[in-house]
Amino acid sequence: MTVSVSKLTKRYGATLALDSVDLTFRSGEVHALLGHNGAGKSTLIGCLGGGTTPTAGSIEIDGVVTEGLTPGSAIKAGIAVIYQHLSVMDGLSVMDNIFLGQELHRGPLIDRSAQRLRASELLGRVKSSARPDDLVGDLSMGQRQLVEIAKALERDARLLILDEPTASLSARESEALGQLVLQLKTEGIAIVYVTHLLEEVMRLADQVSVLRNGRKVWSHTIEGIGKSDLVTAISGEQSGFGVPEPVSPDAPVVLGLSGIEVHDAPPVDLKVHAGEAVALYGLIGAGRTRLLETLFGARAGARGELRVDGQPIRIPRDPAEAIARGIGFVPSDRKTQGLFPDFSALENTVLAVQRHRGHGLWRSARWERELFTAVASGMRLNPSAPGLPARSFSGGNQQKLVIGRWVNPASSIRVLLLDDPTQGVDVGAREEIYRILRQEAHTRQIAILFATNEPEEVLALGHRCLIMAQGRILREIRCADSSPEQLLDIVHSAVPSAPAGVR
Amino acid sequence: SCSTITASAGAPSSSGPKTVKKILVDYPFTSLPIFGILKSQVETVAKEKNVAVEFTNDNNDLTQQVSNLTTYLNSDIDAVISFPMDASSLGGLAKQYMDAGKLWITYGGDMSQQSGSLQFSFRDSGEQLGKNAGEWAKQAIGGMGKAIILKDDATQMGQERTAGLVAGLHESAPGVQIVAQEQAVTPQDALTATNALLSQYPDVNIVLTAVGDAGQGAYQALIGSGRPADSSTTYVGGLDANKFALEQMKAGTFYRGIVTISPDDISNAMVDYPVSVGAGTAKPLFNVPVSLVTPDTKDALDALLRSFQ
Amino acid sequence: MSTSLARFGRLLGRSPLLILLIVLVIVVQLMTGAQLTWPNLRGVLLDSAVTLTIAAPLAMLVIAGQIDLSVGSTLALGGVIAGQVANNGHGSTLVALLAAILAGALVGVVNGALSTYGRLSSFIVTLGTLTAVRGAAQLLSPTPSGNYGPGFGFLGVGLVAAVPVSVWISVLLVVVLAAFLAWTPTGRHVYAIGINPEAAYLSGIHVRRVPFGLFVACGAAAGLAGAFTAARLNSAPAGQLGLGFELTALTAVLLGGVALTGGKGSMGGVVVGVLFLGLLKNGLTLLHVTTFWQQVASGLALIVAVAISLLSQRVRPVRTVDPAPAIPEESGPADLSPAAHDTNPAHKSLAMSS
Amino acid sequence: MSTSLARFGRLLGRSPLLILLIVLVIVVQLMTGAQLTWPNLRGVLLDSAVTLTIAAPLAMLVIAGQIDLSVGSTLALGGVIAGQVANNGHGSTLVALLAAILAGALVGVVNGALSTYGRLSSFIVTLGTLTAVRGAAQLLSPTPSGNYGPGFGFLGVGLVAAVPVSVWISVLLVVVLAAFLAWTPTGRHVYAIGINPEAAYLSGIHVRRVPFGLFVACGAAAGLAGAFTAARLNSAPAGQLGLGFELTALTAVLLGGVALTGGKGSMGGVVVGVLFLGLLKNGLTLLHVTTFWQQVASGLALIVAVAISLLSQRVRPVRTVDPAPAIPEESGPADLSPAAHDTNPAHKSLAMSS
Ligand SMILES: Nc1ncnc2c1ncn2[C@@H]1O[C@H](COP(=O)(O)OP(=O)(O)OP(=O)(O)O)[C@@H](O)[C@H]1O
Ligand SMILES: Nc1ncnc2c1ncn2[C@@H]1O[C@H](COP(=O)(O)OP(=O)(O)OP(=O)(O)O)[C@@H](O)[C@H]1O
Ligand SMILES: O[C@@H]1[C@H](O)[C@H](O)CO[C@H]1O
Ligand SMILES: [Mg+2]
Ligand SMILES: [Mg+2]
Repeated sequence: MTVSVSKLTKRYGATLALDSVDLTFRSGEVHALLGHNGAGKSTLIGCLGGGTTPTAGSIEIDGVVTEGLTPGSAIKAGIAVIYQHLSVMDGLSVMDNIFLGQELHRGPLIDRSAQRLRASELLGRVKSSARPDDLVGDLSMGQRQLVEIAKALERDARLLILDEPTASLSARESEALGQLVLQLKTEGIAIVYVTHLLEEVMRLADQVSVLRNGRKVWSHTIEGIGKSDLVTAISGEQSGFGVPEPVSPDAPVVLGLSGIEVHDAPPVDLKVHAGEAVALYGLIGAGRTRLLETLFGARAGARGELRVDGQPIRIPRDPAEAIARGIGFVPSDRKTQGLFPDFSALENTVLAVQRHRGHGLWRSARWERELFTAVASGMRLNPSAPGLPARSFSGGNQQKLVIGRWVNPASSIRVLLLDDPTQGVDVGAREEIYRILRQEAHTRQIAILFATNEPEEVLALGHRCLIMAQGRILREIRCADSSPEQLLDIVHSAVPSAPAGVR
Repeated sequence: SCSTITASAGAPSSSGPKTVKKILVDYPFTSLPIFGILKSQVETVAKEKNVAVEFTNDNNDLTQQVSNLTTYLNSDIDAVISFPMDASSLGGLAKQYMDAGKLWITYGGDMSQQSGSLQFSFRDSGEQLGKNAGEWAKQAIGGMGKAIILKDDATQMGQERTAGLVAGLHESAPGVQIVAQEQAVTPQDALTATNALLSQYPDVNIVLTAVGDAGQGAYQALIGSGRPADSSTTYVGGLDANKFALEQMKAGTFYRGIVTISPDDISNAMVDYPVSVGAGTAKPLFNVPVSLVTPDTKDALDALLRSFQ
Repeated sequence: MSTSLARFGRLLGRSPLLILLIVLVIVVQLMTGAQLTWPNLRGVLLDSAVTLTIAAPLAMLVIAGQIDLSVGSTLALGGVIAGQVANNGHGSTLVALLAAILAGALVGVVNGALSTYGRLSSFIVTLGTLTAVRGAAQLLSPTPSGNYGPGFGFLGVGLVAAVPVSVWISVLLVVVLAAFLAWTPTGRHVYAIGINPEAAYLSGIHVRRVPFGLFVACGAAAGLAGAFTAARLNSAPAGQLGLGFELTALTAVLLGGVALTGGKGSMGGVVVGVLFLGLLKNGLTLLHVTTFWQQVASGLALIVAVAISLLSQRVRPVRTVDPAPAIPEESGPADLSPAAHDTNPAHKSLAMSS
Repeated sequence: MSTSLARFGRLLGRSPLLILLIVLVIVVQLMTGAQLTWPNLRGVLLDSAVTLTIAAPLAMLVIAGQIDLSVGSTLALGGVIAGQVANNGHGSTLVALLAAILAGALVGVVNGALSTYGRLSSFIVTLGTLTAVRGAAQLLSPTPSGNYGPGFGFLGVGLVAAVPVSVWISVLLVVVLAAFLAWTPTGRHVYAIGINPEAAYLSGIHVRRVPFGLFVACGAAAGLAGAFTAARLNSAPAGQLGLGFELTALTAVLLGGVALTGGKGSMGGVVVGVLFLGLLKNGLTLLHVTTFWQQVASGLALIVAVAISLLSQRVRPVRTVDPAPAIPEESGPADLSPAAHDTNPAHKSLAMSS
């Protein structure tokens, strides 16, 4: 089928999220939709899914102009959307989720046996290890993503839209998803694929379109296109991620772990020097999140020796204690663990350091404003509006706010832990975030320990890279001597992979 | 610059006779069936004697009673008849009303400062009923038997009534054993409580309730437990009349005793008394006739039934 | 036999409140010898039938993320209207019943329209109708009707196979609703809407129509309960029927394991919750606990009951899809955060998570 | 001058309830000529002082995502204890006041400990203490104390600069709390915890200690309010003081624009909410609306009030501290979904979002 939008426009108050966009999506084609944070990708998708009502413009399905699309009618028309923020429901079973709103029933009653059969069929088709009666809440991000796709297939989608589907997936899971997308394409489904990962674009896309500030600025078939072209098209100027400053050989150890045991996982030893950034790179369930959370006091029940600036400290009992010891943490799930959506941008940034302000228990508007301005300009926050509720910022800029909570002039942290620091962040914002983190490490001589699933990120930020699997550090790599390809190889190589299931 | 709230300007109550054109009736238990009856009757009486009346909406809530009376303090009413949910809580207001040159008439109580009082002792009403039940026990079941008291501990009024019930019963029929006292004010509570207690004391003879509407629940519970409506060994009695109770009594069931004021009397009194107090022709205390109604007091029973239609 | 025993065992494992309930009954029975007598139980069941008739649909509403605080007043309205119809000669019992249900449903329509299509907080809306409807009921009958004929009275005290009709009806109602929740598409949508209304909406579910229907159902049920009560009391005092009943029903629902944040709960739990409240009150009476101590005791009992249910929830490990190390929720980051025992970020409203 | 006028204009723009309040007062005043007389206002203020004393800390608790339904009973306990101390010769007014506050704080400690550290639903916990504490108060004084003598009485009826002391104290309380919420880090943490407890926890905020403190504050304030009431009534009937007050206070809080899902609300709004309730009741009385119609009217007024506030919210742009483009509150998918005016999935509990 063919779906095309013409002159599509969506206005949110002063923001033009979409500015008369023309695009066409054809069956048997993977159409990559790129653009910086806030470019309008999700908004466009929202319109196609019927959840967002366009301010102007029209949507044509197989040549027929459809007015007032609603989620219901979109589904009936064969459009299935996998939204940026998953819409599977933790409390319900995989089966209930797949058939939600489209239940198979005999008479008034749900036909569970029929559903169970169909569900396992679909799960097989998307190569999911989940079972129909499992609770979605118990599945890993990757598995949930697959359930979403199974749900889409059940509605025999002819246009499948995925909004940053791999943002929260491990490399292995992303790889599998990519395979699935290609397979579905061959089955004649039209696919719209939103991502910030150029790797994926090169691997999957047939057609590439780029949005910038709500306008379509560039559209091209993949033939003869290179990453650099994409970067240029997206950010408007040529740019690369760059690499970190070398660490001075005599830099003291700032963060030291020896024999840190997290639950059943084997003991972990590692050192991070002043001004150094160390990457934790691995497979799903490698134990990176658990390790970081443990160091930050957010996960109970760990033993071992921990040193900050040479001082032995007990493993923090809670984040407050960790922060008092100079440890900061940027969690992997911005939406549920990082952001205060109803708080202004300013409050989101100053929250953790308000107390550090010297005099008295009172806040100072001036002090906070200056702090915010410093962060906003340092990170090129867009828009740089202190009073704007965080929820109104795009993903990338929200992430800047969360990082700014630790990386700011008033912060006194010595160790910065980050879990998936640029999840769902566009190339432009990424470049800025990497720059600011590198600069922070270098000038303030702090230690950075971060978990990631992206080779580019490892190299752009890290001096050293630790490969983890099942809670164990398998090997160490000097980033300077490494390449994205090598790192990808490691993922694909026969490292014993943890069960994909649990979360 | 410190002081305390004193009444807004107005003639002191002492100053001579005062014609009462507008009366405020402050009857706090707005959820009781009796309220609806008093309201409509007082309104009719008042119309006849062309006096204006108003009713507060206290919603069974002491705080609202106080704030409503405070609001009316500055209105054009000449007299208030107030039924204090908690007597001492209204003392200050009574004074303020009188300082404001208005008449304060206490309903069902006495206050240190008041222009007059529509009096009936809650304890006495309780005792009357208790006694009657005792008398009945003596001749119907040989002065021996089991009794349940459905009490009301939540209000002062209820506590006094309960005390009266118990005392009266003991005095007139020491042989009757009070097997349980349980809090129950609404018919539903009474039904639930009586039903439970009946399973422990299936042979209970007497149920006395501090609030009439509870008697109705007790009656229904006994019927529900299979007690024949005309059982000669059963006595249910309650304070305050109530259409349901009167009809059962009329029908010759074991609903045998009611101690209550007659709505007719009280309605008339609520209009006449303030007027005559204003005219200076009334006694400071008006004893509201609280009467015992039984199947034998046929006329009283019929009269009451009429006023409850 | 042994299997059914095993099933019962599993049931107990899942519902600690049921265990507490059984313990309660055993203790009271041993101390008084009265609780398990049929006349007493029948009384408790009669009361519980009314509570259940309201608690069951209310539970659905709460699962869908809504609430109805007006049920007590709606009960009064239903009772008053049923009573008046029953008193007017023409009013057959059935007509009276239908009138009560209809009146209740109308209140439900108002609550529902404002809370779903009107997008107002159902908490405030129904706080408003709680007051307004009570006033309306009292306006309708300033003095109570009563002494209905045997026909209507049968609703209250009539027995079918030794069990009161109202009990039969409420049980029937619960069974139907349970089946609806578990076995019909719309039933599943109730949960989906409660868990994540926006996602539900994006899945094409009628996120307004369904809750609206539940409001109507809840109102209608309250009306029905009103008819029961009037019939049983053989009178309908507008000011007193179901006074403060909203808290009783809500307490039963929450005790039954329904979360005020929505998306969680079952009819079975609600039944246990209702019985627990009924038998607790009954027990305290049978034990002759004095008025004020009764209040203290029932207040504490309520807290103990939820504490126990919650405790058991905590020690149950999170289900894992495969034999990977099942980490009890205890050790998740959430554990130390207040979001604890609750993986769904949506369910964050502490105040409301039961 | 003109600037202060302009500021007032903006204020109105932000609080439609305030407009409604002003309209209400003007109408009542024109029709009765009585509402704006000082003695009448003083009466309203005396009532409002008590409501406010409880509503203010309660609002903070709700902003933090918790709730306290026991305030009415705690008020009774505070009143009873203050009364008893005041009656014992030795009890100076100050001692009585402190005793009441302490008693209330103790209830708060129980509520808080169970709801935060114990991780029980504060809704149920305080539903429990609502009953238990009332019982305790009545046990403490089955018959009311009274006739306290001028010292203690001054608390109730004493005037300072022609304004009752209790009013002064409650105003002071509100000012302090408002400053606390807006201008101290801990104050902001209250919001943060309400918006996203897990994120708050991961930002090093004491997600248990802070709400715990609020519970204690709420209890203490209820105790204080109890002392006020007892002093004003010159009596402390345990069974009647503050009966059902939890709903009054909560209504004021919600009217004031505090969301039951937490994270949203301000002291200013709460003050308006309290005054609206007080002046509405007072107005209905002055207008001689008859008993039952008053209930109907006030119920409907409540609904209208929120409807209006919400309506305006839908059209009003989010205030931005600087001249950056103001993005109107939510549209997009949610604007068709019931989650409307609220993009945060955490805030999904429709029932609870006011
Ligand atoms: N509900 C909303 N209300 C107000 N503004 C919004 C809303 N949704 C999106 N916007 C604004 O519209 C613009 C486009 O947002 P959109 O989410 O489509 O960007 P995106 O390309 O998906 O970004 P990302 O890559 O970070 O997901 C942004 O400026 C965003 O702030
Ligand atoms: N709440 C939980 N319940 C059960 N198992 C869990 C839980 N959280 C983590 N695990 C398991 O603990 C191990 C470590 O998980 P963790 O998330 O730390 O790995 P990770 O390297 O961060 O993987 P990811 O790529 O998902 O971030 C994995 O086996 C994971 O399945
Ligand atoms: O009739 C009234 C009311 O019933 C009140 O409950 C007690 O006093 C009686 O005189
Ligand atoms: Mg997006
Ligand atoms: Mg991780």
